[in-house]
Amino acid sequence: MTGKASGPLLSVAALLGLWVVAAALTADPQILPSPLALWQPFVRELSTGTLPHHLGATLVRVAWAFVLAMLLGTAIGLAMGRSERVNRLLDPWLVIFLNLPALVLIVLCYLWIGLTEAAAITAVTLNKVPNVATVIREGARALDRDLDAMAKVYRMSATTRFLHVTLPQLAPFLAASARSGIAVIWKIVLVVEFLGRSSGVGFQIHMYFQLFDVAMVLVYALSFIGVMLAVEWAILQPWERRARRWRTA
Amino acid sequence: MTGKASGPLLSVAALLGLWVVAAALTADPQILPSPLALWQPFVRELSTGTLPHHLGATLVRVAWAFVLAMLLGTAIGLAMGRSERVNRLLDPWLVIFLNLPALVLIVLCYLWIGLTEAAAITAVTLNKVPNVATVIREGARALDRDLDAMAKVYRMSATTRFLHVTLPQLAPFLAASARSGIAVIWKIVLVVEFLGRSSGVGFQIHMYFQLFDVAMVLVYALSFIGVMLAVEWAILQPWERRARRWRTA
Amino acid sequence: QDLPVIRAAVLQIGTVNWELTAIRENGFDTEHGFDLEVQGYADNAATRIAVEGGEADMAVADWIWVARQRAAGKDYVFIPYSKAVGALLVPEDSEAEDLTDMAGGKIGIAGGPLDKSWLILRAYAQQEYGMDLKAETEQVFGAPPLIFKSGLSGDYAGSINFWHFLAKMKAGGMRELVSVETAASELGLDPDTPLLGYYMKEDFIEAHPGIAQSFYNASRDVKDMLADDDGAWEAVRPQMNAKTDAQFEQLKADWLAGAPARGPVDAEAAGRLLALMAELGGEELVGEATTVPEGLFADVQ
Amino acid sequence: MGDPAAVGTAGEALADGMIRVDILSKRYGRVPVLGPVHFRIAPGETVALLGPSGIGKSTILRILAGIDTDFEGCVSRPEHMAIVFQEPTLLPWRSALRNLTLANAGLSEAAAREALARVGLKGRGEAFPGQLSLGQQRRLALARAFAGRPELLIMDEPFVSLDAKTAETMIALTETLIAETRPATLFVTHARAEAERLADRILELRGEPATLSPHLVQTEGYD
Amino acid sequence: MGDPAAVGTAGEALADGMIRVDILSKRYGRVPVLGPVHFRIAPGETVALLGPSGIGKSTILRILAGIDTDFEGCVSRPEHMAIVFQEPTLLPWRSALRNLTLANAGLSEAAAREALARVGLKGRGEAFPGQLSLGQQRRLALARAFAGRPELLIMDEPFVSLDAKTAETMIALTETLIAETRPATLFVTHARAEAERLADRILELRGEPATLSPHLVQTEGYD
Ligand SMILES: Nc1ncnc2c1ncn2[C@@H]1O[C@H](COP(=O)(O)OP(=O)(O)OP(=O)(O)O)[C@@H](O)[C@H]1O
Ligand SMILES: Nc1ncnc2c1ncn2[C@@H]1O[C@H](COP(=O)(O)OP(=O)(O)OP(=O)(O)O)[C@@H](O)[C@H]1O
Ligand SMILES: [Mg+2]
Ligand SMILES: [Mg+2]
Repeated sequence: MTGKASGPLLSVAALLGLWVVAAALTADPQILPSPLALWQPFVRELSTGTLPHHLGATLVRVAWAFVLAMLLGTAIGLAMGRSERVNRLLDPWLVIFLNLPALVLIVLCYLWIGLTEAAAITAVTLNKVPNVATVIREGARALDRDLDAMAKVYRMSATTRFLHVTLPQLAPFLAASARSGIAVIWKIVLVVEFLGRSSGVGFQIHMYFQLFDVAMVLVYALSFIGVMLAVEWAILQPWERRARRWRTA
Repeated sequence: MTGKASGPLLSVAALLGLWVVAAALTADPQILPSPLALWQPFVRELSTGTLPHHLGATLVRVAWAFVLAMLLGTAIGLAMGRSERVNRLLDPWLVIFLNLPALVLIVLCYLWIGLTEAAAITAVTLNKVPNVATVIREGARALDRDLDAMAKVYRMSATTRFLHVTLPQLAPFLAASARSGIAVIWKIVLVVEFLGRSSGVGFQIHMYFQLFDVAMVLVYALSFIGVMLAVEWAILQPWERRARRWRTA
Repeated sequence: QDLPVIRAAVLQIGTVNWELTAIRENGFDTEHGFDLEVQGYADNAATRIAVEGGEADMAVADWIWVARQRAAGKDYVFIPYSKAVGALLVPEDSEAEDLTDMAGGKIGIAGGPLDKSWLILRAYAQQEYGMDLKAETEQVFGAPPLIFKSGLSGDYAGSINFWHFLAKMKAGGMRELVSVETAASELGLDPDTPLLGYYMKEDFIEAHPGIAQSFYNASRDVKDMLADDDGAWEAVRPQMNAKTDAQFEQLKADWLAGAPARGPVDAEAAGRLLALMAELGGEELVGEATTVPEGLFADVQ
Repeated sequence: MGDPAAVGTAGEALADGMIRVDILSKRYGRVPVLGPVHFRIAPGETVALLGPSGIGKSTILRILAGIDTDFEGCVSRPEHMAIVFQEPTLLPWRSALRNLTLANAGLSEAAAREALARVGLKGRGEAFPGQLSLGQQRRLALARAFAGRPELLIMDEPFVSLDAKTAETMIALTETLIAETRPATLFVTHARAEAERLADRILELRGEPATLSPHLVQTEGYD
Repeated sequence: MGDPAAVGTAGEALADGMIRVDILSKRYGRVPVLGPVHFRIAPGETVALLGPSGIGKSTILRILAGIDTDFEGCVSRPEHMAIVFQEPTLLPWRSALRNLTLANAGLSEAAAREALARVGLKGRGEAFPGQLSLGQQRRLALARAFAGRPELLIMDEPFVSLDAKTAETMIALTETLIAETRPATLFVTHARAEAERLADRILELRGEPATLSPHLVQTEGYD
């Protein structure tokens, strides 16, 4: 166990080392402060409660948008992947919404719904749904037809079919879109926050960027990344290991 | 053929119809102009050559970043998916780079490399590589071991194995990451352009957005989407149909 | 008694916030019969969406932008705030003496090709030296902080930025080659025309008669207080993000220098500026506002 | 034309419990694989289907099971079926035990373990299909089909990949099942001995497109 | 301990062309599946491997082929092998023809068509594996193994899922191939008749963990 756990820690350490070297070479703390220089501002932001406040706001938005986008995107992707007719109808919409700039969607949502939390989450969700749908559609197209036939003949219920026949086949696609999904969502949340919210990591990052305070930008960015690493190690990877057990057994 | 082709056209028409209705309901051309109101500015931008100039600049950036990100991302994803050791080493890097805000990477690239084309393309590529790698890694993990064994026993060359054993299995994952990839790249290119380039669709969109000129923002956004629809219909979908022929035969 | 509330959407770190905070902290708002609520945003665009979306009653913009919106049908009204404008700065060791020395070099510009300072400088170069500044230099447009940073590192022959970044660049040793104020006077424009101001929707003003004047009074009170009393700046200082005393002094001086004279905007002088802008920036900049739209400037005394 | 086993048809035909297969023709693309194929299976009857490799046996089974609906003709069958495909077709991500209980909704875990033991997989309930030998997977597929007490049992070469002794056990098991629950059974085999032992009747496919070779079609009597 | 067929070992052992299998033990997880299994195959010799389902036959073939290297013992084998897996294991996204030419680098298209014809798949060269019946897929897998003229031929139940006539053709084809190119051959079967007809020698696996049943191990003579 310890041998396995040391891998990630080592590689995080290596990354930190690289950063220290890069910072030393850059020799301009305004452009790239060394990791050590971030500790004090980090502790300060933490103790004043500013960082938890903004991080919390962002996490709530990310969580909402993630759940909504995964549900909607999976449903749409499955429908498109399984039925050529649905696909032909929705495909152009998918391409259009996929390539609609985040800015446009965000501004329209804010103007229609108002500068509210709901508008922010809607904007992010709308931005992300086509991404999820695209990935899941490919997964749905690759579903095994023999297993489908088996499920049909044995009259499995819709739930059983979904949980035990479809879902395990979609697992790699779900994992891929969940992981790259959270990343994209969080990037859009950043934009959403600086365009119309008064809280959140994106708001802080943009503000400190305007002030050209790279250290603070990094403090906020890395706090979120820290949370994501925790989610990855505590939730996603154990789940994936479980879901993948049959492959390696 | 005509019956099949009419599906997408119909659905684009439906989307246009929806837009007309929404515009009529909004009744404020500054918030949501009707599609008709875009025609004149579009023609004007086209004839002065402004739109082709900026669209061209953006497309070049998107193309470069796309090719680089797909190549690098596929290589990294494959390596991580096939070797648990490589995965353990690189996984934290992947999570970190996946969740590093685009803004941070872009600003750092601009500051280090300068406000140049190379910096812009590097920034976009770095933003996108972890996304591709995440998706391809899942694909690599799902590779069929029996086919691998077969390829080994029959001493297939590395190229043959890659082209005829690995690639077809990765195809859904490649299609997913290519499609959602272009979309993400173009969204990041927009940010890159408004932060530090003097040309490109993103530059124009941001400028018109500052002027609150939604019509022009839409003209530029939709021009790019038009190009993407063309790419989708002329290149991606025919290729996909070919690659998927064995499934439906 | 319920006072009318003005919800102001401003850049969290904007210089306008210094004034608004001072208004609230010194109770100038209630004194003049309204309650001020400040919403901080991270980007200018956000403040505009807030007003348009009805989440705020007031934001900050230059009046040319407001004129454009008004001409396009929005009922925005402008209340003057500052006449601070930009300048073109050159690196400390630059040997440039006037704009002609920029020829063949790079100019870093925050705010894009329609930036007003850039346009005025172009007109000035044309009139003064017969020089096409746009054709004879290479322009690098970038986000203000990036222009600030690369300008300081000496990447450009000249830099044009927003005034508070300029103040920091000056504090960092850069030298002012030509100020937009000078250029504007040379072009026959009135340098006292305040470019920057608050804007509100007309129906908001109608719903609360006299609110524009009340707000303007409060704004003037703060300006007078800060001009007279150095000590009052200490309360503002934490917001100013000045890293050094030099930066603090420069920001303070530039802010005070930007305070316009009390009174309404001279519509005629504004008309001349707008005409020049329309000529230089074209429809892209001014939209349908080729002349100052009726009722653009609030009649504040 | 093709009325592929509409529920109405099925209900009607099943008044007498008779399974009717009336295929007029079946093509893949433009290649006709099956010509007219008509037969009946009475409840409790066991029918073997013989024919050379590639003639269309699996195609007929798929049509009967309702998996393939793209043919000309019509088919009536009971609701409650079980099938043994030519390949095991298990859920590789679920344990042997779950493969049984998921496919047979009412099956208790104890009954599933019992079913595993009967096909010689005692104690392997927690194994994933990938951890079983191919012969073990095939036996698991048999157990899955037998566990549900179906009205119609369809089997595609159920006893290959098994050594003589195991095959004998499986055949005996099949006989027991058929004797106990009396499903209508249609199975494909290449071993005539197997067919003669288990089946009441043998159908043989011949020709191109394939039809039932005339001298063996004894179904007219049921019409 | 486990020195799984290092190239050095392989080269050395092959000085005399002899194929040596010396398995000490093989476990899956903690379950031992194979005990000591030692045998030799001389060039040109054909050996059949028999044993009940699930005993470990496929496991031995996989170890011999170098697919499974996670065992204790050592194995030496020639470079140039061909294998027929228990399941067809074709590339579903490549045509039948490409499946032959991709696995056999030197094979011309004409030769591949010829090979298809010999296993009764004439004219089906453009079909994807999914468009073939299982028996046809198995024959394609046989054609793939035969086309390369290997030094070592490994076959896992090559003739199941085929009707008697087709099976006979395939067995005859195998005999021809063995006579022509004289590969060392190891094959698994459940049909003793098949084993006796093709093989020079029969090995039988028994027990748990499985070992070669003593009276049939005639390999000592080769040592
Ligand atoms: N990955 C695995 N994990 C655990 N046990 C396994 C695994 N693979 C195979 N086994 C077990 O090893 C034993 C031997 O398997 P093998 O496939 O070699 O059998 P076999 O002799 O080829 O049987 P058959 O004739 O049914 O194909 C079986 O009992 C099987 O359940
Ligand atoms: N999807 C398809 N497209 C084209 N031809 C097909 C397709 N599926 C099957 N065939 C052809 O139809 C014929 C009948 O196939 P089927 O699987 O029913 O044969 P079978 O009698 O079960 O043979 P086997 O004993 O080998 O399993 C074969 O010649 C096969 O090549
Ligand atoms: Mg068949
Ligand atoms: Mg086996």
